[in-house]
Amino acid sequence: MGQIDLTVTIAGKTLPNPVGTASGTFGFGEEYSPLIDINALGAIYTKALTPEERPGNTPPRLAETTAGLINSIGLANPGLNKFLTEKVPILQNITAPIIVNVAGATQSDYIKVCEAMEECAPVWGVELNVSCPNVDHGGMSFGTSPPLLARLVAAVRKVIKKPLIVKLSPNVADISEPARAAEDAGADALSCINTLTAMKVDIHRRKPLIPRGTGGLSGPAILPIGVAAVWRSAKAVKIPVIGVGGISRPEDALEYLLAGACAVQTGTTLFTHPNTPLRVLSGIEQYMEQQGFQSISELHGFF
Amino acid sequence: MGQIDLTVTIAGKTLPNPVGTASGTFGFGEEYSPLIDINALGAIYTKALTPEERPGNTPPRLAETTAGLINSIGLANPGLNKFLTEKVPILQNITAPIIVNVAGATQSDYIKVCEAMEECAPVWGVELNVSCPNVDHGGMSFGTSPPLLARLVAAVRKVIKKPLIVKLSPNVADISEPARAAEDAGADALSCINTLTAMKVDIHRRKPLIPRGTGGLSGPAILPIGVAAVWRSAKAVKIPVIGVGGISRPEDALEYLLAGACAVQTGTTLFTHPNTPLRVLSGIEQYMEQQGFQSISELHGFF
Amino acid sequence: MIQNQHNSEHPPCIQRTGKILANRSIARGCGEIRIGWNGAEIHPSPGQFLTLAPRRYPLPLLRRPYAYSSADSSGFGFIYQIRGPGSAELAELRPGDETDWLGPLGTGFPPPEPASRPILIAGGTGIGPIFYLAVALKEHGPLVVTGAREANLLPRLHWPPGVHVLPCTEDGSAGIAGTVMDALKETDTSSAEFYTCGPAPMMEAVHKLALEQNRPCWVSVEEIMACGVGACQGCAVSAADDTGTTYQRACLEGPVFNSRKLKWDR
Amino acid sequence: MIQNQHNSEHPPCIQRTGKILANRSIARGCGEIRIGWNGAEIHPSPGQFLTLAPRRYPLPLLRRPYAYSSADSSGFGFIYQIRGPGSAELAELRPGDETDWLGPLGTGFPPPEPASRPILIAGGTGIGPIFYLAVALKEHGPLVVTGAREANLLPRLHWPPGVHVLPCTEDGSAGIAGTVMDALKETDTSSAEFYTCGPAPMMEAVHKLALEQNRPCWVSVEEIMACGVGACQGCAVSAADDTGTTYQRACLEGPVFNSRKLKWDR
Ligand SMILES: Cc1cc2nc3c(=O)[nH]c(=O)nc-3n(C[C@H](O)[C@H](O)[C@H](O)COP(=O)(O)OP(=O)(O)OC[C@H]3O[C@@H](n4cnc5c(N)ncnc54)[C@H](O)[C@@H]3O)c2cc1C
Ligand SMILES: Cc1cc2nc3c(=O)[nH]c(=O)nc-3n(C[C@H](O)[C@H](O)[C@H](O)COP(=O)(O)OP(=O)(O)OC[C@H]3O[C@@H](n4cnc5c(N)ncnc54)[C@H](O)[C@@H]3O)c2cc1C
Ligand SMILES: Cc1cc2nc3c(=O)[nH]c(=O)nc-3n(C[C@H](O)[C@H](O)[C@H](O)COP(=O)(O)O)c2cc1C
Ligand SMILES: Cc1cc2nc3c(=O)[nH]c(=O)nc-3n(C[C@H](O)[C@H](O)[C@H](O)COP(=O)(O)O)c2cc1C
Ligand code: FES
Ligand code: FES
Repeated sequence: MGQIDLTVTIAGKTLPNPVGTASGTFGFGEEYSPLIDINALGAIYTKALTPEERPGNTPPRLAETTAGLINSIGLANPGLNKFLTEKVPILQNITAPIIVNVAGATQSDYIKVCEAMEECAPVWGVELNVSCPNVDHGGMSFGTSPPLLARLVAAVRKVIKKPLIVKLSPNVADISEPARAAEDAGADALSCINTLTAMKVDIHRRKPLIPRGTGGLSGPAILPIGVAAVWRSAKAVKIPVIGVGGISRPEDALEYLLAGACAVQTGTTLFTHPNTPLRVLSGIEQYMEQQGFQSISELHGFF
Repeated sequence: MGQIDLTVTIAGKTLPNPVGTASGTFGFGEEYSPLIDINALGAIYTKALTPEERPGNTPPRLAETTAGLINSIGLANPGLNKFLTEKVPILQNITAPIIVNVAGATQSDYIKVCEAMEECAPVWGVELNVSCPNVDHGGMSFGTSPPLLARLVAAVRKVIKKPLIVKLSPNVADISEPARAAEDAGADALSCINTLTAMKVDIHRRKPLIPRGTGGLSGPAILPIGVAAVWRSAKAVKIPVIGVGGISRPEDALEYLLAGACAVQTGTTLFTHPNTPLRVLSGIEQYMEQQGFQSISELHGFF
Repeated sequence: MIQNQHNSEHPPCIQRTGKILANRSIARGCGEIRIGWNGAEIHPSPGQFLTLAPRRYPLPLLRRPYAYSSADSSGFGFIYQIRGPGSAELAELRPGDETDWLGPLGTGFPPPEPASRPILIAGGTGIGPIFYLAVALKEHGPLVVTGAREANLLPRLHWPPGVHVLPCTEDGSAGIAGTVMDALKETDTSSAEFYTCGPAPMMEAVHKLALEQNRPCWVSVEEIMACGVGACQGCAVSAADDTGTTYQRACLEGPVFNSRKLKWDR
Repeated sequence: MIQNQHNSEHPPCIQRTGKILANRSIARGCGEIRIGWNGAEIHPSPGQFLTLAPRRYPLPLLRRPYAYSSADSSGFGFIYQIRGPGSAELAELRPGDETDWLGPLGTGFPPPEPASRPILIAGGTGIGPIFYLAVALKEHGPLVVTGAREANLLPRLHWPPGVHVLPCTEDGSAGIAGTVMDALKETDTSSAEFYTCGPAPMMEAVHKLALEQNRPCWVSVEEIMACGVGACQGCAVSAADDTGTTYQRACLEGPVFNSRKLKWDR
């Protein structure tokens, strides 16, 4: 195993391995520490962070579907101040790279949080969440309009030198357009995909299970949608693309990597099997060994 | 049971009940006749029809995913001439309403087929397929650009008086935009959704399972995406909306109806359980009876 | 004895594979499962819960939460009602089968105040944690009021000496005829400390009674959960809070809450 | 006797629930299932197939196609290899369990031309339809060549008198050492009518041999299927056609094709 190079480079900085935990599914890092060796992760993408504290949406916030999960958390987070005072001391003890998922209602929200992250030592980089379908002001309009997105990314780029990842929405006709817009505006990497707009109806109460009506769909059901989005994005840009959506097995992650992803994130499945990211990682290593690959980057470019 | 009115009215014409079979999954009607009473169906939506015969895409054309199916049939169809000479004689013996799914590369393709359908007695109405993700010239660009869609629908409207249904693509940021564009241009109804762009990779051969790379995802995995699309479309327009995507049980169809659909189509599931549409229909009837509904239209408007 | 988990550090949870020791029906559509520690003994308090991985993941997708109904050196147990795909799998489990459990999770019931009499009220699936609590509090001479629609829906359980049980059935086919609230009307609750788990309307009625009587009341809520460990914010319940909307996580701050700290009018 | 389904009307297919009569292992990772008619006897020809509904729909999602390996008044059978989720379910079936089958589907093998000798070549899962065909053609004294990597992968079957069987193993652990093509080299094929089912490279090799010898050759192809009844166009196979790209449906025009009508160079 020692032969294989699992590191991933983004904007000149390295991640120790390609498997991270998806934003919103792993809190700010500590909640899962009794259950998995979090320092063995390739990266921890935090829950979205906004300037102000947000309580989140009216419950219930979750609904199960066939092989999928609808969530409507609504960017519930402690806000920038509490993050700095309460979360950062915990993050300092984690050696896995911390990537902070940043959200906001306005461009200045994003800038405020990114400025703070640039100064915050334990933060490896940021992931701009321009694709949350679960709040009225969660950045989704940035994610679905390439010109708006370009303006936002360019503005944020000015205040941050750390790796800047832009997380794209699958709720578009052609994902290569926002992908190119983000690259041109200075993003260091992309991640695809956020959740898909979805609804479940309680046919007995005759109301949506989630008070807002729609929420975001994640889980194994969306894997093939995410793989297609990564393939199209990776073909459209030169910067690295991170694959996320529906990964529950090493084979799923390998689909993303072969389709052009430089790294992956696991989300929903770790609720059920907390060890998922590390099981996926060792499966990737095993595949690479059996097939004679020396480094992750060799997995791309077959189609 | 006699009390319940199951008919659905579109542009002044009625369908005997709200459950039809989705385009492309039921051929031109006759293939399933040994297995189910096709005249008990609310409607049969045919495979896409184009002016010229199309052989379809290079095989393999199918790939299974978790609770989903990717297809890349590519509008394989006999073309207008063979349809008129070979299929129409069979359709004449079917009493269930026949709705012809129309596709094309250009506006004049759509017009050519629609003109012929207007003259073709056994055809109840047409469904414009502006949302096929599986061919380069399959109308998907119409479906994802509201102005193009409006122009197409207005042009087709001029040549057809029969009910004109426009089938929308879920591969958009906000489905209410094409929904409104189609309504304003004269569509009599909408159907949502067509398949989602998706990919499955063969990690051993290191190639997509489907030669084109991406195909269209259908099946239970997409149910909550379809329900959300119908809810949003139905809120945006006054014309009836037909729900399709992932229906395998009466409960699924009821989710669509409660979310605002006037009728539904079942596709992928009938491959596995040919009796699905009739089982779904009797489940809807039973629910309506138990809950005291007299007609399908009473199911809307709760949220 | 039980420890007060409120405002204290949580013992870390663990995830293990356990062997089913027993699975018996205790009422119509309701069973009790006992699972061996298999070398990983922990000490959950009453009101805490575990989650079980679905055997046929991803159908259903999420782990299912169940409150402990017992835990001793031989293993632990919980009581389940058959509702959907997750619980249907439970009914199939046979002694020797293995299951993937994760626990202990959440914050359990606090011990009663001195000189108060614990009154425990259970409805439906709430019986599991209430049974475990009654056993833990048996020296306090708790009163347990359990309700069901009819006799064969009332779980058959072996209550220890010291616990006074008042079964109620709505159709009068066993115990007191009426709801648990009818039974409580006949009871002296002036020194009560209320503990309740069951359907929300029942818990709300107990909460209101406690308000009237100015007595403490602890409720254990049921909310759909994804992570179970406080990471996803999915299990939020609305807190009583004049200053704006705030939420508590049922899986971490709960499932047991001081009833006065929750918003009941949603 | 078998009927020539080519260019003839198809008998309509039916969908029924059948009870498993037997399920036995016939080689490593390979079993044979027999199912009762339960009042719905049909008469499939060799090469035709049925589809089975997955028991845990929607995982997997689609019905699974299997070629008949037998059909008589007591029921019908097929041979399956364990590959993925669908076939894993088959291995669990016990006598008395029920299964949802749909058949007969597709176009089977035509009868041999007069004065030709049927030579049947099977590899892997192709053994089922070839066995059924051999039984149907036993008066013609068919030669059956079956290949596998090693002895315990060769299905154990009761061939009827009149059928000459030539087993081959690549490692020489049983029968002729080598592939089916090695065995065919030692055989007089000058009056052969070839019938083959198995891995595509094997069938292509048989097709080429038939071309060389100028003898007829029938192949049964395997393509992933959704509807199985000709409605979805999902099971297309490329046809040999100079005038452009055309396709045939494996489930309706096939799975058995004249090998000269298929495109082999994709
Ligand atoms: C802290 C806690 C303790 C519980 N203790 C018990 C107990 O001791 N005994 C008992 O019988 N039941 C208990 N429940 C409820 C139990 O978790 C559900 O009955 C079970 O999840 C239903 O799953 P299902 O697949 O059988 O049914 P489904 O048809 O999936 O669901 C039936 C109901 O259970 C709810 N539910 C589904 N999934 C979850 C989930 N992941 N988390 C929470 N609720 C869910 C649904 O919202 C629905 O109302 C508890 C729930 C919680 C939150
Ligand atoms: C006409 C026909 C006759 C067949 N006869 C036999 C037989 O007699 N004995 C036998 O063992 N196998 C036979 N097969 C193959 C059998 O259908 C597959 O092995 C089975 O579908 C695999 O399903 P799985 O879930 O076990 O494996 P998977 O892991 O799902 O698939 C394994 C392989 O089977 C293919 N496959 C999966 N689903 C289908 C499907 N719906 N239709 C066709 N292929 C599929 C996949 O492409 C893959 O290559 C036949 C196939 C066809 C088309
Ligand atoms: C409960 C939950 C909360 C989420 N919160 C966020 C978030 O705050 N920011 C974000 O960018 N994505 C968020 N996501 C999306 C995930 O990061 C991920 O993109 C998506 O779930 C698909 O991956 P999966 O199928 O592996 O879960 C959330 C997902 C879930 C299930
Ligand atoms: C094999 C296959 C072929 C299809 N062909 C067409 C088509 O020709 N025209 C069209 O509008 N939709 C086509 N569709 C989409 C379906 O009509 C339907 O919109 C989609 O499958 C979602 O419904 P389902 O999940 O019930 O299958 C096809 C779907 C499948 C699976
Ligand atoms: S279930 Fe995830 S925070 Fe409670
Ligand atoms: S599988 Fe549908 S046409 Fe053959």
